[in-house]
Amino acid sequence: MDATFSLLTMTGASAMLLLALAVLWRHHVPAYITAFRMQSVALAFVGAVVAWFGDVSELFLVAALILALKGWIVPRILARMEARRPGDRGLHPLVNTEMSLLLSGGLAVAAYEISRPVAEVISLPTRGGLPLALALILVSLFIVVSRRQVIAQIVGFLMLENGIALLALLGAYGVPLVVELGVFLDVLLGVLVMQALVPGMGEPSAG
Amino acid sequence: MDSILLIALLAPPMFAAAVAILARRAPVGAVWFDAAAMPVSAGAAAAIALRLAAGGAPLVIGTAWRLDALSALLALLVSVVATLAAWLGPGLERRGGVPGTEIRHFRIYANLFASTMLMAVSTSNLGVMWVAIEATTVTSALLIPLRRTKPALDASWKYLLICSVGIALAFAGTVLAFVDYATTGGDLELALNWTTLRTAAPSLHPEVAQLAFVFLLVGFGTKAGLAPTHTWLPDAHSEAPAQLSAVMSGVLLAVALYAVARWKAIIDLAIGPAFTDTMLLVVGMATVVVGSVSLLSQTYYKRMLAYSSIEHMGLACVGLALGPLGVFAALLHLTGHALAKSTAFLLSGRVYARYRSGKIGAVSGLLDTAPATGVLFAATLFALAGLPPFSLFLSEILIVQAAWRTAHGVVTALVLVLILLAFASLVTHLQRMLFGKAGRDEAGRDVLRGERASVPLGILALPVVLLAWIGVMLPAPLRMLLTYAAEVVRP
Amino acid sequence: MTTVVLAAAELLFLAILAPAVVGYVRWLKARLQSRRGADLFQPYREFRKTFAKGMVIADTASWLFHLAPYVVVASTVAAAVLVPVFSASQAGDQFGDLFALMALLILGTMFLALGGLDPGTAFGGMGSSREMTVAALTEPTLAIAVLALALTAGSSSLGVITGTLLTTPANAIGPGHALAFAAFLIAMLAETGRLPVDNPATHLELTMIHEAMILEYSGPYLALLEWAAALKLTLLLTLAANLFVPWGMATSVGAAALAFGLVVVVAKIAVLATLLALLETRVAKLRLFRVPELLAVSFTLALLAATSSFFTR
Amino acid sequence: MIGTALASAMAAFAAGAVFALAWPSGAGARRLSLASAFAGCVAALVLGVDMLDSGISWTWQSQAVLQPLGGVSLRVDPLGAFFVAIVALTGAPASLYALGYLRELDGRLRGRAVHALFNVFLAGMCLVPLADNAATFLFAWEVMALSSYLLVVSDPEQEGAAAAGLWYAVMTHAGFLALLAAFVMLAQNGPLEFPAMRAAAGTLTPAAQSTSVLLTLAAFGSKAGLVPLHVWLPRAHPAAPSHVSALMSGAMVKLGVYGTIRVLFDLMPPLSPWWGGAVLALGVVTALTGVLYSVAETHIKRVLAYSTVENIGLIFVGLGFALLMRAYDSGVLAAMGLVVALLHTLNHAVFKSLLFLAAGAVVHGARASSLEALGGLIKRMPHTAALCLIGVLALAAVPPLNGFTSEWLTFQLLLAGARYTAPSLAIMLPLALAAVALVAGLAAVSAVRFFGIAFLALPRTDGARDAHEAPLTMRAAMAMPALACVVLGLVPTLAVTQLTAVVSDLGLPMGQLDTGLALSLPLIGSRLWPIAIAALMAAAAIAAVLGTRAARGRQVRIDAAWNCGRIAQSPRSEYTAAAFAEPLKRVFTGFYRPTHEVTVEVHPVSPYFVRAITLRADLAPWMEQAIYAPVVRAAQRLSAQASRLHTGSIHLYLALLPAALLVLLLLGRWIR
Repeated sequence: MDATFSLLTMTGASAMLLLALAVLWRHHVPAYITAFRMQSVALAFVGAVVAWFGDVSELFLVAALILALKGWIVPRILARMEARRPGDRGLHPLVNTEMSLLLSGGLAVAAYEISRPVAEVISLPTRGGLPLALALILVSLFIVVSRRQVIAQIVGFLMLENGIALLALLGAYGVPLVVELGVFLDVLLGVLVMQALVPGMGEPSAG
Repeated sequence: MDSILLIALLAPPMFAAAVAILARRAPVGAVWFDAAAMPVSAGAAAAIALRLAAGGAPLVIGTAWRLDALSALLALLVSVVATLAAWLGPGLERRGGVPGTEIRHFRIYANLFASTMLMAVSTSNLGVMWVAIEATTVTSALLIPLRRTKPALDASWKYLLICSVGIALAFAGTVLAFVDYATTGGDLELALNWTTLRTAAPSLHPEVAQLAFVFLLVGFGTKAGLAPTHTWLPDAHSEAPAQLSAVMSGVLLAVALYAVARWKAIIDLAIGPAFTDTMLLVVGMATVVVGSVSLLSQTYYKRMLAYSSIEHMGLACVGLALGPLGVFAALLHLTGHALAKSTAFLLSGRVYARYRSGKIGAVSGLLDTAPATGVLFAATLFALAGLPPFSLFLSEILIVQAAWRTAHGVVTALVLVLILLAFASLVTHLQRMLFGKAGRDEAGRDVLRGERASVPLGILALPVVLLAWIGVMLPAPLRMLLTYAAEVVRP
Repeated sequence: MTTVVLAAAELLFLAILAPAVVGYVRWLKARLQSRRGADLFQPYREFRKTFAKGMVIADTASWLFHLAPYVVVASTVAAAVLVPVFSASQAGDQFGDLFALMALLILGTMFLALGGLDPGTAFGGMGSSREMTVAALTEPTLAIAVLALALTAGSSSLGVITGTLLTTPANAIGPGHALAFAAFLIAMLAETGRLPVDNPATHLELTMIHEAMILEYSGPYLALLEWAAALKLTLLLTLAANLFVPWGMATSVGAAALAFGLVVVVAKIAVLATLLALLETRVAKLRLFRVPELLAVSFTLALLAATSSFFTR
Repeated sequence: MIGTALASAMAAFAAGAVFALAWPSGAGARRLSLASAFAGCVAALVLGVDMLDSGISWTWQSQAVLQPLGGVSLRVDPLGAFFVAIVALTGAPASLYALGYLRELDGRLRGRAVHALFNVFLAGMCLVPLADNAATFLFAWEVMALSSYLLVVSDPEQEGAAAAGLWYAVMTHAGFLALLAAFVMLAQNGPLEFPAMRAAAGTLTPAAQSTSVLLTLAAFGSKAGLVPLHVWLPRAHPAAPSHVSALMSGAMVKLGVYGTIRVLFDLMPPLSPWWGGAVLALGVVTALTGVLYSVAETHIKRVLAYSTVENIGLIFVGLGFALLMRAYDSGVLAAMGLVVALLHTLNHAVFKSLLFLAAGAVVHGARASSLEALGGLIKRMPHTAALCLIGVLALAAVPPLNGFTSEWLTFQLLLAGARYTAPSLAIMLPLALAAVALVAGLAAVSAVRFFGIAFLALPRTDGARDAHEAPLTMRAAMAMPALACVVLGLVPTLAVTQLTAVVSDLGLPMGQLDTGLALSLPLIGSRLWPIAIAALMAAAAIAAVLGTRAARGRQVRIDAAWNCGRIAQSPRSEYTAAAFAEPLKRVFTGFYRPTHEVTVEVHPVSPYFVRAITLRADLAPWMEQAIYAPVVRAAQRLSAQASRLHTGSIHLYLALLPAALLVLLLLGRWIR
């Protein structure tokens, strides 16, 4: 029972990490948005698995919320924003693709090293996925820093939120509901405000 | 009784925001309501503070809200400074000239901003505290580009993105701490409550607690403007309207430092103060260095005030790391800084209204054209430079004494040199603005001369007098409140 | 009571002797330059003449011009009181000591300089500027010379110094004493405005320092100033004689001892005056900016004297 | 009695400040605020004198004010009372002087601010010597510094005022921070109370002790004006109004001396002899620098400011000597050194405030502040000239005035020291004696130059030509310190007996002292009887006057001065201040480093017709260029470097976040 549970969570977490690497690999913003959408779906799946196996009932609600909010509403907003900013498409990132991928590999190893003490402490079956969650956090940090397109930065920030949510899910079967709802509210508000600010900014500075 | 006080504290800004949203056609009505509502919350905060200063037990309402001495102090600061900003916000001046929509926008977001800060300091659940602090970023990010200028939008975008990413790291820290707590088998539902975490702290695992604190320090440090994550602060505070930068510089940074102090209280119980003190000392000193060193070459006075905030936050952060006396000094420093910096920014708004330019070089002969504003501005800058009779003089001496008492010789010497550097820069810029002939403003028109005694000036004189009163007398209730708050952080 | 009478007698003696000393120096210089020269008493006749003449006061002068001569005379007389002449009665010690004497001389010089500045002529200004510079540079030399003496004698009072030298002549043997004497003499030349530093006998604006300041004075004021300068020269000569070669001064109040003391001091002053005249015929005036070198020589001599007294202690 | 005197003094100052700001009519505000300042000073004088006579020390504590630092605690002891008396002695004439001096500021806001700040300044200065714990001391110290800074920058027309104010503010604050560090180190882990520091001073480690002594010297040296830290003094004094610069030079600078005595003699155990030698050497260097610049300066108040630096040097010679002797535990000599230093502090406070008030009257009357633009004022301002003459003679340390007595005692001090101590040390004292003698000589030159060029001969500008005599209140204000100069000069024992009480209270007994009119301290071989010398001089002068009056034959003729036969006597032929100092500039070129720029303006037609030759001679302020310019440049470069960090690129800003995270994680790992 626990074996399949940890196997499923592992596959979900690694899928999310791979999707983050996809952002590093591709250059076009629409690709980023689809990568984010699929990552959110994977997160919802992991949520559901934890809810099912860890028999934590309210996690089903959380998984549904993730699916609705991050899987559908936010990507739609991002797509609409992207349509209005054709100029960003061709922008090259600060760090070329090979370097980015190598670096993200390094970050994954660093994440593993950092999370080692945490993993030893946790007795839950899902502790295997913790290094992956931390790796996702560090990689999405790198995405925000290195991407030049504004929307790519937003996607990076959202992936960072997904990484932390994953950490919470794997670490302790999710934070208390009221905090989870608060986080969703903030993410939604954040995206709305970013969406309001972005058109006024014009071309991102070359710096 | 407690819940009434809590409602009186939190409700007014929310009502004011709601009224502002509804009063589409009568923005001035919303302004007057806001001006009337905010003092209620300030009064409530004062009542709570007085009760706790007299040694009363912390206000506990349900499991979500808990106000002890530390949060009462911060709530008092937030509500007083927010009231100041409300009274001196756009829409109240006689000559008008500010478009209706701008007034409404300001009132909506400023009040939301104030209520999120009040929630952050009064909740007992550290997760909700994180949510409230993230909400402060979002609400204030919309206020910075009130005038839709390109640099303002750019500054706001940087502020939003950097702070959001920073705060996300803080959330990662919170989750790590939660995970650490979960492993001890405690009740998950109340997991993130400050009190439960404190009682469970000794059983937390050291490495995980240290890892969590690093994430928390970097995360909330970004919001508190601690180096090296301070880069958003000068742009955001100099582009934002004066009233907003007053509240942001005065109390938002303090609320972020409050969050760090909350977590420090827990982590110290888990692994002893040595680790967190070293971390805070390193980050604090870096911040003081960045703040005071870059003060000298500033050419815009609002950026100068922003860098001065960075320096004072660094000093407060260093204070937190210097044992019980240091924490008391840090909290006194935050109180003094909140009053002095918010008044300085509000006055810089008046200077901008008269000289139409943010450059220090463009403003000359301020004592000549606007004596009252000039004198008050000089007083606040002297307070920020750490001169008596203002309270920052006391707290700086206490920080130096605490540093020496905890055998940090190098820190003492460095702090003294940096305070001197900051003093020299502030006086240089202040003199350039106060003296000399009253030149022309940016558009070449002669600067308006003379100034009648008006209500805003009276309001602005209040915090200066309060600062001097605290600096000299340090009234007993405030002193007891500070002592109890210091005990919360460092028992 | 007798000390007061003695002090008054000594003062009167110096006052009367002063013009004679100047007259003798002038007469001797003339002879050395194979001129006949006026006799010893010529200065007395000059004083009687100038005292009786009318005065021409510059229109730009103020009340200070009138005050200056009196202060110069007063300070020189007060300095003279301090100097033991023919009796080791230590009468002057109760008033002050060598440092007080130096300060009184400086007071006189200051008022002389102010008197020179008052009429506003170029000569007055130049004279007072140079006089003050020289006076300032001689101060340290005099101070160290006094120190050298005071270290061996135990106090800087003149009477005590002469007294200890009289009682223990052994002090005079060491190198310190001679070096201090030489330093004191050089400093005295500068102080009284004698030749290598300043030429007393000329009114050529380039070389006169002391004369430039009293250029505007005439009649009784000029007489007073000339007399004060003479008194200053005499008191410094007596000082040099009695501090360094005190033997022969009357140690008791008997008439014979006093008379003998009188004769001995006159002889000593005559010897010193002869030395002075010989020096003045041999030496030409130094450029003003070379004077500090001369004073540096005397300063080092005095310093060696002072330090040598440490090693003997 | 002392308590009421202190309370009334503080009440008077507070009332003065309130009147200055609140009183409706401008002139009324001026009169009332300055009158209450005067009353405050009188009360402070009563406090000082009463304490010195009765000897009962009086203390007062209150935790209501400055509580976190240990509350306010005052203690009136002989040393503190003496310095309060000095503040009062210079404050009273200054406030009386200001009545006439600031009449034109009546209606203006600036006038009220100046009077209010004047009262606050006096109150601050009166509190500093009475403070008995670090909190009160630092608070009063900073109130004094802030109010004097605001007074320095209060006159916008003064062109150098803002720059002078900046130098002053930054150096004073640097001194304050050094003082804070010194107090914190002295308190070690105990409370910031002087009695506790006094008790714990013995347990200081040698390193801590020498650092705290160094910090104390830096703090009080910058306030007093010891050489490397004196640069603010010649800038601040000319910028401040004259009655303020009189107070600054007369009293505020002395509180630097007070601080040094309080910490080094009262709080600390005897230090190693090395410190005494260092302070003595510093005093000598300061005296020489001060006097050399005061001879060469042309601005009337800067001459006096540099002469303050000189006199502070002489005071620190006395202090250094006392420290040296205390280290060799020859108590009587140390006590004598302290008495001489305190006596010179008193003398300098009196004659320097007189000179600054006179300088103010000259600037006020002749509307010119450079010596080159004055001249002939003695005819237009006879009373001011006479009073200034007294001050100038006291400055030059000549009998029968008070400057001479402390000068004479300093000579005796060094003489006695050379005789009674080990030969190795005794080599230094003759050199010090020679330097002090040179300083005395040069002070005489500076005095003659200051008085001669400003007051005598012909007026050089129209302002000097129709200068008007100072109003009566200003002359009365100047008469008070002038009288004090004469009285202290004639009867110095009046002050010396009080000072021995002060010194014995500091634990350096001097044995009993004959209280005759003559000055003869123990271990000094010789005696000085100033009143007798004055009597002798008076007798001689009267005899001379009678002699000339009897002998004068024909009448006195007033005619043109002899000027090589030229007819019209013009001021251009007079000696100027720069010319007067020219010989000394030649002699001390190494120190002055004069710069001469000669520009020849040639007629456009041909280079051989010269239209004008201008020479600009100036003194290179090499000390500031060597020490201060590099520091300022370094700060500016550092600051420019730091603000370059703000490239504005969001990527750099964002990259700092993970960088901070990794650095702190590594630091965390390293700590474990």
